[in-house]
Amino acid sequence: MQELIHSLTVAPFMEMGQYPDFLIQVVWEGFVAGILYALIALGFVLIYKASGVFNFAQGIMVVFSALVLIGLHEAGMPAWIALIATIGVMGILAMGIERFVLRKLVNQHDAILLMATIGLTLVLKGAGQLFFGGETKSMISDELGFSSGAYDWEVFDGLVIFQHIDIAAAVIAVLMVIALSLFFSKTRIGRALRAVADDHQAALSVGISLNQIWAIVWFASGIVALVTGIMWGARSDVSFALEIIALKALAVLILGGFTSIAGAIVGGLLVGIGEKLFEVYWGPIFGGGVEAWFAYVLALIFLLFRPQGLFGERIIERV
Amino acid sequence: MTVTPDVDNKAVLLSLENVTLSFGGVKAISDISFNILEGEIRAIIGPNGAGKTSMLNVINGFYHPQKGTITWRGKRRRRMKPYRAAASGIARTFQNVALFKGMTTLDNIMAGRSLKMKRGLFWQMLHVGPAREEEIANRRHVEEIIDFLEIAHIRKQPVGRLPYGLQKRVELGRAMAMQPELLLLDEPMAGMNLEEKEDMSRFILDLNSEFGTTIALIEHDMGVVMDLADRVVVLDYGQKIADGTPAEVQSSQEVIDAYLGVGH
Amino acid sequence: MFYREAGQYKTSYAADQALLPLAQDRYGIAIVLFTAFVLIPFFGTSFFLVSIMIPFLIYSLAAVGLNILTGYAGQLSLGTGAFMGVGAYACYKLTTYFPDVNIIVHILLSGVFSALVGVVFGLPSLRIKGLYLAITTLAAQFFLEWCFLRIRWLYNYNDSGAIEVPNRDWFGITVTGAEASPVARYFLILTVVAVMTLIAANVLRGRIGRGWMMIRDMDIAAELMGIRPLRAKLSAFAFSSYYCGVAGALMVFCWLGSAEVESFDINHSFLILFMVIIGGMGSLTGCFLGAAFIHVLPVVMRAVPSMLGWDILASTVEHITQIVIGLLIIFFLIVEPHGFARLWQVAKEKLRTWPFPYAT
Amino acid sequence: MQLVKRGALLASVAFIGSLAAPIVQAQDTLYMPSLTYRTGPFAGGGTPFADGYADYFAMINERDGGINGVKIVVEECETAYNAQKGVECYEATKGNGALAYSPLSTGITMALIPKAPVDKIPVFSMGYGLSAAAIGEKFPWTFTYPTSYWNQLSSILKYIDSNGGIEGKKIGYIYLDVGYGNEPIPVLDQLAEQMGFEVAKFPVGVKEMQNQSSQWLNVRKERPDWMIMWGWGAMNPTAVKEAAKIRFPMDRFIGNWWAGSHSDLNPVGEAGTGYLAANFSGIGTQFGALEDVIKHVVDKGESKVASKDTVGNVLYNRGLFNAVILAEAISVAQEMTGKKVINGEDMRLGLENINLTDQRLSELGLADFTGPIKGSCSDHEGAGSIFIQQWNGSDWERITDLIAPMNDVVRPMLEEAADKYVSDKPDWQTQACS
Repeated sequence: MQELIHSLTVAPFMEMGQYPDFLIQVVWEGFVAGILYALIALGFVLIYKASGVFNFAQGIMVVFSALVLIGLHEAGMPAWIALIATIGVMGILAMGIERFVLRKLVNQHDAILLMATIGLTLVLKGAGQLFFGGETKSMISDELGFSSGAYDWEVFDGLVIFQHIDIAAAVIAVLMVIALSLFFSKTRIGRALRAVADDHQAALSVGISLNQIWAIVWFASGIVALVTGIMWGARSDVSFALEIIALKALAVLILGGFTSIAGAIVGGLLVGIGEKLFEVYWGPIFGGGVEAWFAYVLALIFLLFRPQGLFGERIIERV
Repeated sequence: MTVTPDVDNKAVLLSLENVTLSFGGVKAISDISFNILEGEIRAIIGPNGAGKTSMLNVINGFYHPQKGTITWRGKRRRRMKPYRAAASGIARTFQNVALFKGMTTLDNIMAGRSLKMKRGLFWQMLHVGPAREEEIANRRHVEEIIDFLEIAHIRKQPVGRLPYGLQKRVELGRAMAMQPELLLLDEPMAGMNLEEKEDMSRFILDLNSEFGTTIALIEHDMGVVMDLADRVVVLDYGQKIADGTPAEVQSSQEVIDAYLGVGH
Repeated sequence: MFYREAGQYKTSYAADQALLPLAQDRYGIAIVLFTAFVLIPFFGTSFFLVSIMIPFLIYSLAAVGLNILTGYAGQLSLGTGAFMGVGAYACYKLTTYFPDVNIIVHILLSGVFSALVGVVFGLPSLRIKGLYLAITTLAAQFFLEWCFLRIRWLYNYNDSGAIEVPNRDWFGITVTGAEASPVARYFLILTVVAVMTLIAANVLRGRIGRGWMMIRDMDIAAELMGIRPLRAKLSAFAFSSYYCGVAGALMVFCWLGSAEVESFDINHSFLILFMVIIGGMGSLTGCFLGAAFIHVLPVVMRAVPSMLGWDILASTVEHITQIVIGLLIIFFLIVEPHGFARLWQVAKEKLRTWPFPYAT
Repeated sequence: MQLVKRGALLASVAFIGSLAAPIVQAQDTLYMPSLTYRTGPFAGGGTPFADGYADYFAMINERDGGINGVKIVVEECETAYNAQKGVECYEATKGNGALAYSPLSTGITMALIPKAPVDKIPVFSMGYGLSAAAIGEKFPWTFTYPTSYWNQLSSILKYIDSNGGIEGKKIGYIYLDVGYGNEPIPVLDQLAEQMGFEVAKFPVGVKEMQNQSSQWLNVRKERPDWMIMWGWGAMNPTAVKEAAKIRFPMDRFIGNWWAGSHSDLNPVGEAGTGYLAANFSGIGTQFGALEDVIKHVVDKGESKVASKDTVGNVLYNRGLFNAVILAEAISVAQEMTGKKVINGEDMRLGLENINLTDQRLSELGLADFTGPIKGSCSDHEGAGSIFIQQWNGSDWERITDLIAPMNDVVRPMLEEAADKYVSDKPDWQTQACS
């Protein structure tokens, strides 16, 4: 028993201190994974904020957009043209979803909107496999100009390896977040979006079409999905197995709150770094594989103490 | 103005002393004392945001005041959950109708009987014997309420589809089904036309006189309040500015100021 | 006209409160039961029984379980697959420890274990609502999946990690395991499902069920009517998980014959949720309609091309099936968000007023 | 609404039709169901396998007019690697006179093993499924030629031993955390004791197949000398990439035979150069049988392969090899029973008495394709050998001769496992072998 307590409470920290280079590596890996979780969560938040739809299809949109990109490239398009064409496809998809799904489901119950996006997941999954096949594909990262090398950093008598692609992921994620916040604060549509998030009626009264806004947020999260797909694909290929990883973004959402962009980012990093640390230092005690549930259980425990999320405001119930 | 207890030698059912309630620094109710006597109709009035609904929420245990004591039937009440308040005999209706939208009128009023029904899972599963007898006995009671409120024709309709006036009536029925000792009504006549208001007033008076139910109500229509209430308490900005019979309250300068907006 | 209640007078509250107050409904149910208990076992092929009726009934039972929680008590859950798994593994362990006890007892007992687990994972529902709760049930799903794999005791330290079903008798007829005939398994499942559905209907129309619906429709008002949220929500979780657990035990013992973790994965949770939503939240009939639609449609779609003699790759059919189901789900949500149950109700109302289409 | 009703009507008509007219096979054919998984997360491996399987039978029909004059009918049923769908496929096809099932997924295999003796249709799980099924006395209806997971592992360990010794070394075992990956662990532990090496295990959850950085961080922490992988599908390329990231030497990283196909390493490309994998079926198209397949099937456009390049790749050839063994069993059964059209029971006999000698393999156009396989009443596995192949950055190359398993150690363990499987099933059907 004492041994168990020791191995749970003392040993992991001793190990961290013993090999600090390794600890840095673990945190870095967690950081990169966390960024990708955060990006997926960001896609959820955009849509939830603007339309109150909990978009379960965000995960499959990541896979789908990456597959479209690879597929178009395989069909002979140069990488950059394929990228632009993929953005176009995501735009058409967004408009289609708004026109044929969302517009017809206005004011429905949460669960029904959620189900509709799960239905959408099935459609995209089927279509993705039908057009592009089910096998694992490698991302066209070289063609898009990402280098596959790594920086070595010798520190604490050890070695920390930073993959170029991971650094690129971090930089692109930061740029993406900056671009989105500029979009929200500086453009007319962006301000309208925030207005919608606060009050649908108010937004309507200043003459903004709700339908337009929905199409735009779906498009925006389509682009976020594409970026996520490219980065994750470059790290570890594109296959439908990615979709289930995307579910972790749901745990991220709990930590960060459904409507907070900052929450999505902080939550993503928390989950990413937390699960790597837990898996590497504590996982072996439980026989490993704890990563599969760590994020959700963390979210669950967190919820019990702070149901409104990290950055959400406390909700006072009214009668 | 001090509380004048026991005007007609009636027992005090509920009394609040120096109750203060705030949300993160904002005071919704500050240092309010008043009581409700058994068998009376007590009105709580005041402009919007005066803290009337918060007052009801305190009484039925939904909010917990930071300061002050609440005494129910002579016993000091501790921090209490709403379902305990319900069990001790407090029922209420809501400002914005809070009916169970997915259920029929009958089921909504049956829902008011929840506390009167006790049969356990086993009998429920079989739906024979005691569980069924209990169901039927309570149904009989509910049918009496339905007759009283004259809503027999909508018995099996889902309440979501009913017009607003009828929904209010069903909500009253649901609260009645609890056979409460104290019934809290939050704006029972809001949004009603004259005819509906008359009906509702009649129900409230009958309920009070026939079943002896003590009633505390919030209402904006001063005419209705003056006709119905035995005593009136007036709140403004979370503070009590008057308490007494309708006539007394009507002549209070502070009340007139509050309603006319002097000094605002 | 055809579906008329006029002339059917109720002279007591008991009669008015019966499950099926209308004669037409009683005849309808009688026909359905006759078909299920007599016609299908008599005329159905083995494929029809094993690949269509048995899964359909098991999924219906799980859908009833989820519907109690989601449709009646208003708590959205994505952990159904795992709760089914708890039932299946519990049943497996029970048969190992008490091999002589009748298998039916084990199957019914196994639900108790998933009810307990359901209560534990239902605890957050006291503080968390709606979609947030749905995500915490994902924690249940993934954590339990991990347990099914990592706790080797659950599958008797089997190297393959799978649980296998022994042959077991009931009154001398083998009802589980590979040797059980489809008809025997079908009868067992049908009986369990029919009885448990009746019990669910009884509970739902009584005090307890009303309490759940009160919490669902307006939790604050419910609490002010004396419903204790803790008790109501947890009892809904327990009751619902019991049904899911029994469905899981039946799935492994009377349908698949063996199972490993993947049989209880998240996709099952979604599948059952689809059935509930398409069928109609808050409707027991809907559970059966939804299960029939979601389970049978792909089976039919797979059979169509080969019947028509089209040479299409099985995978293409599969992908198209997926797309079609996805589209149909969206389509139905748009056309009738309250599911088949509401369509059925509307149809009944139409029949009642026929031939006057505009009377309400 | 009208549309819904009409759709429902159509569907129900089609459905009733499907019940009324089950596909009836003509009496003079051999019916061979093919449980495929061309969809789902493992489709990348399932597709070439299913193609190879179908194409070999198509070639036999085309070139020889069937086996001893009887045509083979192959019917595919899509399982998506999912146990439920697998059972459904089984129920849908078994009534058509199915001769044998190759379920491919461990989950489906486990579900079918107890059904085999009841329906009298053998299960042929080629080198996968339940290792203990190698014991013919306990599993009369199940076959795992040419070898089992357990024996394969012992061959891999022998390879390591012959490349610098294994004693005192640390072997990392990274595996897909499902039944499939967990299965060889008892043997690994036992052989670790016997051969004197240390084991470190790294499970990869099904959901984490593409998110393996924690596992590889742990590998970096543990610093094993060799890595063995029991991976599948999307897990494999990700693992090789992650290994490259932590600079694990590729020629010390060995995949099992489901972790060494073209679809696994093509996405990795150059970065995977030097990666090793076990295999038991030849690579390439330089075999007579494959040339015939190209000539009679692929070139005529009758194959389902997406491109001709797929023919000859690792999993295509494995699917083909699966068909080869079944075809051989059919001809053995025909010979033994004297019947042209056989049933499942005859097929079982054929599988049990299979004897693919080097000479016979040459006759089939498969010289050097694989090692000889001989079955018997008690040996349903054949304890066949494997070879090691290496990825050169763009293709696989065979780099070793056949490596025999350590059957003397593994066989008793298999027997023990088989006893355990049967122990809680009192009425399990066994057979006595002299």
